Amino acid sequence: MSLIHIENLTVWAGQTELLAPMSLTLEKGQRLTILGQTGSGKSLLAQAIMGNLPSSLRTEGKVTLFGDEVNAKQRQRFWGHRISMLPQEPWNSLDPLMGAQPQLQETYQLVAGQSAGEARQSADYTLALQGLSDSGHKRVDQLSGGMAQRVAIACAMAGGASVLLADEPTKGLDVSRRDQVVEQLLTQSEQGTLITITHDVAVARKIGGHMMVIKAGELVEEGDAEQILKAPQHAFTQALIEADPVNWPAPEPSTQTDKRLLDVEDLTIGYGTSALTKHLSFTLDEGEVVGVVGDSGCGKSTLGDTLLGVQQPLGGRIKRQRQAAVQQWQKLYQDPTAAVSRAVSLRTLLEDTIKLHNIDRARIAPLMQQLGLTDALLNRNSEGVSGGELQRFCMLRVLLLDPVFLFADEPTSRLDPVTQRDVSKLLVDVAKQNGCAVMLVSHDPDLIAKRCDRVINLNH
Amino acid sequence: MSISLTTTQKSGAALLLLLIVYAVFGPMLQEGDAATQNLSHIMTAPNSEFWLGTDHFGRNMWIRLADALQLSLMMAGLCVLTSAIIGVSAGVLAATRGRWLDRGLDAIVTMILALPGLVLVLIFAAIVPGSFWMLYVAISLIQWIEYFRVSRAITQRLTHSPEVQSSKLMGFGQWYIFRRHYWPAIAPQLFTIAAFGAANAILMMASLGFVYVGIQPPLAELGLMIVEHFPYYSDAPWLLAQPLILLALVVLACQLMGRGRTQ
Amino acid sequence: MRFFTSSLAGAISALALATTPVNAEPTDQNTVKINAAFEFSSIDPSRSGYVFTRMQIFETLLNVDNQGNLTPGLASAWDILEGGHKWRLSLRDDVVYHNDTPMTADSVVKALRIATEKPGAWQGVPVTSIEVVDAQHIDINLSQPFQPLGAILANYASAILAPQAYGEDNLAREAIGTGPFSVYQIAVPHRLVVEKFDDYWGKVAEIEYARYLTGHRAEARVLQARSGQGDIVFGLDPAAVPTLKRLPNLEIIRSDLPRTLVVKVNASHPSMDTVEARQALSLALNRRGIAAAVLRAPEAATAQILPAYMADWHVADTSVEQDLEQAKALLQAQGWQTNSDGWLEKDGQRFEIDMITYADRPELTTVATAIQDQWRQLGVKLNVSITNSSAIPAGHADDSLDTALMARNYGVIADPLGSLLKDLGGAKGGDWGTLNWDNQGIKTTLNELLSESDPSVYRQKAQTVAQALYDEKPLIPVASYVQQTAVNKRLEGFRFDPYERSYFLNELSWVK
Amino acid sequence: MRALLLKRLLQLVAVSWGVGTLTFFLMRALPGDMAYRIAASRYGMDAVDNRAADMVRAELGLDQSAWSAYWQWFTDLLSWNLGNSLVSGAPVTEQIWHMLGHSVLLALAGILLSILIAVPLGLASAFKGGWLDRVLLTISTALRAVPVFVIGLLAVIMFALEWNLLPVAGFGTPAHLVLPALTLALSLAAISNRVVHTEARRVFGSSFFEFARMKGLSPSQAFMRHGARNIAVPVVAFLGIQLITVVEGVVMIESLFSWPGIGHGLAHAIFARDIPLIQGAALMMGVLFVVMNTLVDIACHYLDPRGGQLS
Repeated sequence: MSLIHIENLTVWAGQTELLAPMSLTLEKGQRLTILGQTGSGKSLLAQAIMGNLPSSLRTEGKVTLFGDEVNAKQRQRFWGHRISMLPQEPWNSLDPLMGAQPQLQETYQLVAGQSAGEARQSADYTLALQGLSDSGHKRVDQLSGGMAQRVAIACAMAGGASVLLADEPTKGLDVSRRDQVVEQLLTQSEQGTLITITHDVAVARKIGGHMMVIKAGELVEEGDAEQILKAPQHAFTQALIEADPVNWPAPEPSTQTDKRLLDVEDLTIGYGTSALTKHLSFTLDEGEVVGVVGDSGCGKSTLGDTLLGVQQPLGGRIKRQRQAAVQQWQKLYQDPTAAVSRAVSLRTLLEDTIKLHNIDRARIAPLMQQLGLTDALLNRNSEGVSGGELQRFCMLRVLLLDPVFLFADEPTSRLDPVTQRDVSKLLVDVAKQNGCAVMLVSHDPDLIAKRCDRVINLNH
Repeated sequence: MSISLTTTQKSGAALLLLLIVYAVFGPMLQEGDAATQNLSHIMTAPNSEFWLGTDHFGRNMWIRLADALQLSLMMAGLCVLTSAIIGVSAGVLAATRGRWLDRGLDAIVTMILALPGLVLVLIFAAIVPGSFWMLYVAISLIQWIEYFRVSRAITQRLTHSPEVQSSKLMGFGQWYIFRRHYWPAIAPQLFTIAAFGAANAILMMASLGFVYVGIQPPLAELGLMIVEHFPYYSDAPWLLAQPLILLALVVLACQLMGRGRTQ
Repeated sequence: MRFFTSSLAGAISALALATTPVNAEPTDQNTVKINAAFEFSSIDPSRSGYVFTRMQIFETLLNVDNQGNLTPGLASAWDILEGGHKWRLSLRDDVVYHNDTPMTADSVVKALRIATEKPGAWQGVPVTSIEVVDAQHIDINLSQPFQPLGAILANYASAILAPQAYGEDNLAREAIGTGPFSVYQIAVPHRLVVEKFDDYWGKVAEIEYARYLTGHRAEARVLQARSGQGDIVFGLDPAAVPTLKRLPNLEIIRSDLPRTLVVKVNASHPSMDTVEARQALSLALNRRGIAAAVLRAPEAATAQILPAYMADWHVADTSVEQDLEQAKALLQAQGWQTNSDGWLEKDGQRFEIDMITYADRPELTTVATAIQDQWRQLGVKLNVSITNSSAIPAGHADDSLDTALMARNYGVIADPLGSLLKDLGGAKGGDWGTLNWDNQGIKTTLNELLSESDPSVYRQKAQTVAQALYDEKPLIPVASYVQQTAVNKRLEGFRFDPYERSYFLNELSWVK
Repeated sequence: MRALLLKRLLQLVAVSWGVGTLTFFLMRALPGDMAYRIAASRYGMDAVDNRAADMVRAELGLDQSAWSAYWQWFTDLLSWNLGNSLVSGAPVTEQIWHMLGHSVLLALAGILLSILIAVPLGLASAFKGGWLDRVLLTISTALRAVPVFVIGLLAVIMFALEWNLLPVAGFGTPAHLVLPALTLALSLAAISNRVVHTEARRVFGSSFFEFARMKGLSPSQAFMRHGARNIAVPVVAFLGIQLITVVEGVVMIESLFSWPGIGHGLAHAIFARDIPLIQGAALMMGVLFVVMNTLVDIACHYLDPRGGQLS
């Protein structure tokens, strides 16, 4: 008897087909990885299997769980103790007002049917197993993303479900945390079956098993994960795999000028009285590309603000060795939509900049071409363009100001892998051409390795 | 900047427009004025001569209601305009011009909030009894706070936001930042506050009529009319119903306009 | 079985005993609920004493009957001696205060002496001393004869309280009076519950309790009458009377009061300083319309200050009719021209005047609104300002007042002479009377009346005054004030006092 | 916690002084001779005259300058003495306690009733949606579109006149409390049931609520364990704000129902120019404002400790 068997499952919104027919069968101990970009319909598939699609959507096809054909309503009875789903963002999926331990305990008690005492013991044991003994009383806002995800996995499994669906279980996690979560999922899946939905090739590679690649609601490739990742057949799969930073070509070394731009000595950064990072010393030459890595919350963004003079350092010295105008020290933001006014068109914003600094208009067209921006794009506002286009527009504005220093704070983390690769490359290339030093922040060490001359690690 | 309206907001706007048309052009459709009495024709039911009947002084209700509506709308418009200008300027300044200004304004706001609004209006109304302008000053004095708090909160949030930081790094000045960042963020909220503020101004004026400190005779005012007509509610129910329904409609129109996507 | 019945009977009688109200608690059944507009800010008789005399807690030495004649009260008789310089009062010997102490001559003198010190009725009375003669008699000595003293002794400000009632500052601290009801509970300024006083010297009350509740809003009082939550509701809004009359459980009692709706005029105002101008304003009034449409009592229209039943002060041949044409003609003769906006104008000045009135009496606002429109027909712009009643004496004092609409009670003191003296006799007139009306003859006549004892001469002089008031219009009467009272039919024996001194609660009984 | 209380105590002092001062000067700015107004309230509306006003003026020392009167008030305030009413002569504190008792009773009854109305209706409409939601939205919108006194009038017409169930106005028995409290409750619930509705919708649609269901809790378990408290946090904060602004509605309701509370008393005191009473009442309201705010903050903190330490 297969644990889960699906035949020609489709999802419709009115007359529009959102998800083309999908079929799959999983036995105990098997794993399935669904790979696809954001918005490709892979979460719809998970929700359709669970039976918790919004009422505005309609499904067709057959779902058989544990040998019984069950409709969406009937599947609700299986939630928790037969089939469970790990939602996308664990920090939104745990009760914001309740500690981790009670949320786990109640699952043992109310779903698995243990007595209060047993449930408490089970919860404590599980938390200890996950190395969270000291964090049981903490609320989700006091847990790190990785810890929250581990608590969520424990909750999802506490009811005894043998089928676990994990929807983007590593989204927004640092690489080290990501690997921990993947390990835990693999351990859990041994008793039953695991369906993982991800956009991250690295995660897919680690989990393996059977693999389905989905693009815009259509299945483009299916087979053994290892095989597909080694020899993708479909162009889309190939592009996805190539976009993984691991597979990027090695960087060309930048032309060193040996002209010092910045000296940083014994710098302490932070807010008020709490220091995030202490005793930081480094130098930066003109035109150099330096990567900045470190766990979340270690002060990567604060370093940027301090170097740019937006925030005062708590101690130490920053010496700008080159005299440059204020606007030549610039920054690129993680979320370009938050960094650009959406009130007016991009052209107006560009005109504002041109007028303020008397920029030669002749420079604009070539630069736009280089950045792959069309003139028509400028007629829209920031909400009317894609994240990649907007980040390139930000680069256009910044580059027009002849920057000598650019602090790029995870400029590509919100972009899909293909765009991430292109934009980060463009950024480094254009900066190098213009002799602008770049400090590139990322939580992905592979990306840093492929784009930067050297790395500053704030963890040490 | 274009504001796209929801269906609810559109129906509110349509209703408000209809009411404005009645307030402005209604009186032209009938002979006479709002003050002329006819003590021998009191409380006549609506008929072809008096479309909405006459009140307890024999005055033409069609014209009186239009006049009262005009007064309410004027009060609402003036209060919204004044309190929005003062509130937004003060809010943005408080958030951007240093701690002391912020604290000072905060103290004033706490003080005004600590006094129930209606009490403040009562005191002001007592300074110059029956004055439209005093009511206007008093209501605006209470209403600017809402604009102040919202614009201050938005501005405070934005001063440290990437978009403002980015504009500052590019060398743009305060006025530019207001124009491109603060104002576009405040404006949509403003619309909601203004719509509800207008409704509240109208309700407050009507409430003052109820405790006899509002507008004085023979000016028509909805709240006062409700109170005056109440004794006749079983003899001439339409007389009480007319200002009541009109008041409810105009407040409803404002509230519908203010209802955004979330509710 | 026998045991059973007897024990049952015992239980029933025990139950009956327990529920029999032996001066138990005020309940809906044993309490007369009274609603009126007046707050009482204090227990002191000089301040809100009228509430306490009306609720029959306090009493006065003399009373007034419906015709305005003095009758015995706590004093069984009074004699005017020494050509009016001495009033000797004989006190009843069977009066007991609510604290069970007897009313003595000393205690009465103390109460009167305290009363004379306070503002109100006693101001301007030429008292030299108040003395005890013997256990049953007291003397009030005057520096000159003062006819209205009897009326003043009947005023609430002269109420007799037990000596223990007063605090050190001579303000009453406790309401210990002599009336048929004593205080059960006081919640200043809204609520007063009284219980019957069994040792009352006169007619002991039948009802056990009565409750007085201030209802500020006329609408609320009407509603209380309608719903049976007020047994006796005073000061009904005339607008609501037709509706109330249709209700089966209510009786609406209409009473004439010596209270008149009057427009007080500043006779030195440049637009109103001639008799003709004031006559024109009077002629422009549609008194019958106001009486019928606003007051709901068509016969209340009047052009005289005092009612017909005060015959001495009422002249026979007067008209209440509106005559807009004649009014316009009178003003034209004064040089007033109608301008393009329809307003009267003279020397570039518009005929524009202010009118003060107050909201406490519901009729005043509506009558003012009606007058506003009627004078507008004449071309006179009237700005009505609804404010506090005190704006009238204040405006009188600093001459800032143009006109005021008020409801003046000429029976506060039973003989209108006292009121008229106050209203007409001052240097500028009176706070609630004329303002800057230059008629020295009238003042002299009024002062002569103080010591006039011949009824026919009194009448002749009174007529002169009434005629002058009618002719020269220093006060423009609009309508006499009609008191409408709603009385629930579960009560009988209700009687209205036109002088508003007492609610006669001790004469009420429950309809069986 | 200590820091919060200390801060609020400072605020309390500042608000007391500020509100008292503000009302004092506003009252002084009122036109007309105070003495007449006070005399009118003391001796009755028709009995006020020049002599009465003169005596009032002399007795109360109204001729002294505004500054010395203000100084008098201020030094008295330092010894917790709010002075005596100009009208009745009774101590202001006594009168305020009397009025406050009635107002608090009315406000609490109204708020409790509004919670009893708003919470079940808001939850039901969020859970069920459809016609129930539309009907409630319509009623709420209609109630919000009329001033509170109109709700009161309609309630009176229905309950007191047509059905003769409840007293029209007055105070003293529990029956008298019903209509004013109901009026207040309806005006409050018209808004708060929508807040409950919105917040419940937010929680029901949230990831954590969905996850609670996914991990196996039944709808009612999920609601009790994870719905109720999360809905309560913003609702309590909102009710706190409502509680503070309730005085507004109370002025109207007290006037309509002859309820001897602080709103009604204050309105009367303004007409009568009873400055010590106005100052005292306004001051008390300011104090209440700060105290209420503090209580609401503390309540919210215990419901939702995420904000960290109270400060």
